[in-house]
Amino acid sequence: MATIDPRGGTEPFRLIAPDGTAVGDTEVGLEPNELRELLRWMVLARRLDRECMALQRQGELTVYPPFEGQEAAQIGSAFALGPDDFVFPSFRELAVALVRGVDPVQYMQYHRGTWHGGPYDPRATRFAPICVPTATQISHAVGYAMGLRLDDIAACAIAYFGDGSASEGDFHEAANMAAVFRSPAILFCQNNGWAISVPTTSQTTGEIWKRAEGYGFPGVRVDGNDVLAVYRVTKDAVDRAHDGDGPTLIEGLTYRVGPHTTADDAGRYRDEDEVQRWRALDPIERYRAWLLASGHADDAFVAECDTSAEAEVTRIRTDVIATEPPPTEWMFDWTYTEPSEPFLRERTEALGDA
Amino acid sequence: MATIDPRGGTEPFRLIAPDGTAVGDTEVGLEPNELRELLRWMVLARRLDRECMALQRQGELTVYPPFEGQEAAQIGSAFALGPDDFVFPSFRELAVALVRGVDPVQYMQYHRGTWHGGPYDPRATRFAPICVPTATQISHAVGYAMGLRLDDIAACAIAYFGDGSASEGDFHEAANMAAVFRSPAILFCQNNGWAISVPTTSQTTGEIWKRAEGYGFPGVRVDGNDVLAVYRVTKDAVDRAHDGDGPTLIEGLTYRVGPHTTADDAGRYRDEDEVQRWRALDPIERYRAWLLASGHADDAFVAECDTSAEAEVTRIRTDVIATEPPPTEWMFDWTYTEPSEPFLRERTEALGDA
Amino acid sequence: MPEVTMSAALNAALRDALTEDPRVLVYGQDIGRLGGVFRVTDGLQEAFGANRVFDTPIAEAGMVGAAVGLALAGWKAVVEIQFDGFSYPALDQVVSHVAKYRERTRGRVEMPITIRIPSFGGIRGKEHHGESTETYWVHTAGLKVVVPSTALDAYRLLRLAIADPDPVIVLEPKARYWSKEDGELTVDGPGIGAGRVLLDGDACTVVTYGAMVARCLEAAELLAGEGIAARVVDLRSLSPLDVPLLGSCARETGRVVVVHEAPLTLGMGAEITARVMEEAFDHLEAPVARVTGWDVPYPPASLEQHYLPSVERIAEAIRRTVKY
Amino acid sequence: MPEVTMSAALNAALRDALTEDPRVLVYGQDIGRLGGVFRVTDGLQEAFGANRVFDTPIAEAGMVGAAVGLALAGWKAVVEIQFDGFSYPALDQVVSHVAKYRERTRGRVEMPITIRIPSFGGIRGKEHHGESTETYWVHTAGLKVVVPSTALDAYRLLRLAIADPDPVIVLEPKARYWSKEDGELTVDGPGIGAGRVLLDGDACTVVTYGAMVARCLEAAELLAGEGIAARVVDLRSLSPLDVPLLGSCARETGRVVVVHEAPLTLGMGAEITARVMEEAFDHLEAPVARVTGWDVPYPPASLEQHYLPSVERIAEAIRRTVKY
Ligand SMILES: Cc1ncc(C[n+]2csc(CCOP(=O)(O)OP(=O)(O)O)c2C)c(N)n1
Ligand SMILES: Cc1ncc(C[n+]2csc(CCOP(=O)(O)OP(=O)(O)O)c2C)c(N)n1
Ligand SMILES: [Mg+2]
Ligand SMILES: [Mg+2]
Repeated sequence: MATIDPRGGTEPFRLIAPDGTAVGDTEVGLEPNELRELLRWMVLARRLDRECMALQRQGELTVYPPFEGQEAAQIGSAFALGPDDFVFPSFRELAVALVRGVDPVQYMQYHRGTWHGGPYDPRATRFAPICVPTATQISHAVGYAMGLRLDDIAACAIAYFGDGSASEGDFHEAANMAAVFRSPAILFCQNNGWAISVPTTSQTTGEIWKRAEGYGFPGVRVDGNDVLAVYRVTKDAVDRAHDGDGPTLIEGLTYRVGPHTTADDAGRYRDEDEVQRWRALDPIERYRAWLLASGHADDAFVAECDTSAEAEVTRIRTDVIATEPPPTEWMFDWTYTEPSEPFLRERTEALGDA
Repeated sequence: MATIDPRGGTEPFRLIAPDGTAVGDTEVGLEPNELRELLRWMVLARRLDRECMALQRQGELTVYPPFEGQEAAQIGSAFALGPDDFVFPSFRELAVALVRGVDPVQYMQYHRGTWHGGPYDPRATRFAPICVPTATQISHAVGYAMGLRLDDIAACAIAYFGDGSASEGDFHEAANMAAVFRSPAILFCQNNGWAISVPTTSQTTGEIWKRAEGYGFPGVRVDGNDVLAVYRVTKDAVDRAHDGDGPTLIEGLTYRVGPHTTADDAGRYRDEDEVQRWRALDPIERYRAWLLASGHADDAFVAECDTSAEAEVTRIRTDVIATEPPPTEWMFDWTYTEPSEPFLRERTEALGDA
Repeated sequence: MPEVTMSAALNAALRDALTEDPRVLVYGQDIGRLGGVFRVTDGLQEAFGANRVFDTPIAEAGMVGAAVGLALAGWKAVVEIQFDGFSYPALDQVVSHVAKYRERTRGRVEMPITIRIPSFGGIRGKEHHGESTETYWVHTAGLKVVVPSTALDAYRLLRLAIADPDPVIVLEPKARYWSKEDGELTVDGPGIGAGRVLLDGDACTVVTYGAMVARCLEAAELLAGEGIAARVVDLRSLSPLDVPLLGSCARETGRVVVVHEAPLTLGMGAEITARVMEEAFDHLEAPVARVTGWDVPYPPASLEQHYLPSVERIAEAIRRTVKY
Repeated sequence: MPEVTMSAALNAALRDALTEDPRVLVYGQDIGRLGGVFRVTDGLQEAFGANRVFDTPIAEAGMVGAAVGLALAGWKAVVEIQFDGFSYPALDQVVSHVAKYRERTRGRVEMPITIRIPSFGGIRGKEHHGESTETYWVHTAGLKVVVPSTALDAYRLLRLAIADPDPVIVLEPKARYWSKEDGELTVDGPGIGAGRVLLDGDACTVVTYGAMVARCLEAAELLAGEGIAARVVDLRSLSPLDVPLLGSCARETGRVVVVHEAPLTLGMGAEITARVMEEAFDHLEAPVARVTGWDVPYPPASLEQHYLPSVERIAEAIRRTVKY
């Protein structure tokens, strides 16, 4: 079967074709209820993503980076993680955060401008703060994985980053260190075709998954819009990591259907037909079709996914809107554990002034 | 034939075996006189390298990083360059500098502590200043190559760096940019087994030449102690670059027989037998044996190489020792093209004080 | 006289530089088809082609390193770093090479490189999108650093930066990109290093730059109503500093207030205070006051108004200084 | 009392920290088998094993980034950057993450990271081996920066740095690695942020740190012979600064000279001058004098004696300031 990825290149690992028919062994070790969960998460994620776009238009968020089209890449990989595995996201992994149990209202403080990207407890949810400087979170994941290995804990760290971020030196240093220290780290690249206005073809002339061999560990390219395939390759990488077999680089081919952020105008740099080609590869419709055909779910469940997502998102929306701006003193309360006298003088001056 | 590289891995491209017998097509397009030149350069380079070690012990140089053992990698690659090709060295490429016609006395000012690494005219010799921050010179080479392409000049830029330097993010960013802009750039990695005290095996678990595929351009591993093989692969890369076919990554397997620098004590971290194993792979003896056997040179020529090297090095030694410390004002004369009033005040104060 | 925004003025400066000097290149992230996230490069790729105006991979160190090689090949790169907070990965190439290359080669190789950095806060930006990086560059010998506060100055300073044989960092105040000014865009005027008195006054000199210039003028107006005549100086160039101007203003007014967004400690206010003391110690009637950002990471949008010097904070510092 | 070199004292500090706290890790380039290019980590890998003391690939950004992840996993990384000039590639990770992480997470995630940087000049080093990087770190909110000038202080400050829940940059004066001091190595004493008066005097206060401390003491001795009693203050901590001590010394002596190797512009001298003015304006009888490196790239070995503040330059500045 010729590649369905308009970008061409090596055919990615795939279990479910765009039309929902199985093209590989869909027995990935998930129970029917878990298979249904995957759909429920994707539906919730998309519903929430769209709500965030609306919230931004309504002035409730400062800027928002939508992930529509990438639900399978995020949900499939996050679902493959164990409770002790630690996620190091970039700034577009809200769907992963949901699966990890991060409170979306806390998470949204970043996009609301009421705090930076980590007001939730990163250790409790095993989800690091939102990371904006591209690729810098990858070495954090590798360091965490080095720590797990030193503690002899059978867990891993997974770093999410984009196709553009993979051009940064930080990607290289982290990948090479992960290999040298045989760290239980997974480097998950969501290749969504674009880095703001720059297409992946202008970002690199190679295939990102192939870089792994140069570092001496496995790389795999997967259809990022096939949630089952993403789950499967990520689960394999997690098992390798837990077994002490070191890092894996995963390139998930997917697409950013929306703008880079609400501040972006994608019309300036890409044609609508490209977007349409990808809408035809929609991860949710594809999986829903397979799930129904496979008999693991019925129309009632599908309908219930939508209604429960609606309810959940309405609650989140209300709570986000209710989030108050932080008190001024918070600007000073966490810079240092034990603030110095000169620092406290600034605090006093500022609060007097505020 | 099993690899002769104690480090193992992929067998490198080789034309002449350690014992001097041809194991490949030695017709690399060089005339007999050019074939003899290769030996002359290597002999001169080693003689000068050893003289520099002596000069440092005698207090005439501050620190010196010897390249003994790497003569073939440096001479073979430099000899393959055209007059318009530009070299971006690290700090160990004195042999390349010789071939490029850089005045060794000027070059040595860096090691004498009388100036930084670029008092010669980099443009005239097409040899950039000595570069110390590891891997930072690679993007300079890529930028220069981008410029050549914009000017539509059939020339290329070659960056020299070590196995350890290849771990820096700068290597990755430069290599990827070279590919994206299809720049006539050659990335020449002298894998000499060590980065100060860290063996290549602790620096990376992959093979450096294999990284090229991830970027989408050719990579080749060559026996860095086989001057003819190095010439051949570099010449091919130069031709590709001149023909507009983009970058090449070359990994030359060689060995740093001496310490990292005169300030280093290699005995603290490596066994003498490893050094001996490599001495048996000596690039000069190997090539001399082949050259004599091939009839392209006779004992008289071999003897003449030694005597002419002796004479040349004696001259260099005298001139290096004669190099005076620079006048104090030089500290201020090139920071800015048009110095500001506050800057000139500092200059006056300093010269008054000096 | 046409009215022009700072963003449009910068766009015109790039356009004119590209037109007048065939060796000028403009590159960065999203500066081609998109025209830059602030539209400063809007239409340039269309006008000059993808050879001279192009997007690069996301690799700040590589982008600046390439500029060094391009300089050796006789090209003048104008590099855009997308935001202040993303200039740090390029700092090594700037400090270790761009700033040192001319010295290293005893003047044989110049570095006519311009690095544009949309800078500072005040736009309710996300983390890493509101940083004041000037101290890192100003402390680095071998660089020049300019900060326009108006559209016409933005045009002139960027043209001067691109024409300069030495590397120049151009910090563009994002918060002022859409501010308008009347007048002809021209490169005529004083060179890099000259500040200017925007508002005369003898009670106190307020030294500032970038987006804070407008706030200082507001504060001065406010105080004029109270009978306090503040003199407002726009530095325009942070390196070199207009030390003679700082000296004369300090001697004439005897009182100085420095205002900037960067954190207090080792912000420009420290250097300006030291220069003022060196130039005018015997004339000083009050300690130089520093009204700056606090020594904390740049805060989230909801708090930035408490971080940035407000008109009231500036006015109060002037009052205190004048009363001292 | 045993005599110990600063290098040995630092080695002991690492050894004791590794012994007392099983979560401490020491890593960097060539710090394992080689024991570091200055032997500061000599024997540590042998003693504590390659799991806790190890070499990394040459990747400064990755090394510091890994320390962030290790902190999340409950480890305390002590990272060695081989030389000052090679700390720049790590600056992005330090500024964007190490310094901001605690704030970003509202105190939930601390960064007990120590970054050791053999620093400053005076050893006839090559280009990039004699840099004073303190300004870059001191201006960055969220970091602490210490600079020992003696062996005993080196031990104490490094122990305090490793024990500190916040990130600390330790700038080790290479030129003093082999200087000896008598006394017991102990962590007892004031915490990070406290400077000290090394030599009392009422004519003038000389504020300095690192390798310049010894030169300032020499200059003070010289001047004692001329009847000028200079007070010498070793800052020890550049962030936080001992502002109360600076204030009291300035008020008591009325005259201040600051000495450091870093270039003049926005070197520590600028901040110290500003603090002194804020704390003691009415007591100042002379402008604060700055005796520093020049605003040029660090020069080659043959010229460094003309770059570094000499005893004579320091003495002359004190004379001028006292005479003022
Ligand atoms: C070091 C750095 N440089 C530039 C940016 C600005 N920036 C934010 S997102 C982005 C594009 C990232 O593209 P990609 O990695 O593919 O992730 P995606 O946005 O597609 O999810 C850029 C350039 C940044 N955040 N960090
Ligand atoms: C950015 C940076 N970090 C550290 C150093 C210190 N250093 C100098 S040479 C060297 C080892 C380089 O090894 P390699 O790249 O293999 O080159 P070789 O010395 O073997 O020729 C190191 C770590 C440096 N020069 N630059
Ligand atoms: Mg992308
Ligand atoms: Mg090496």
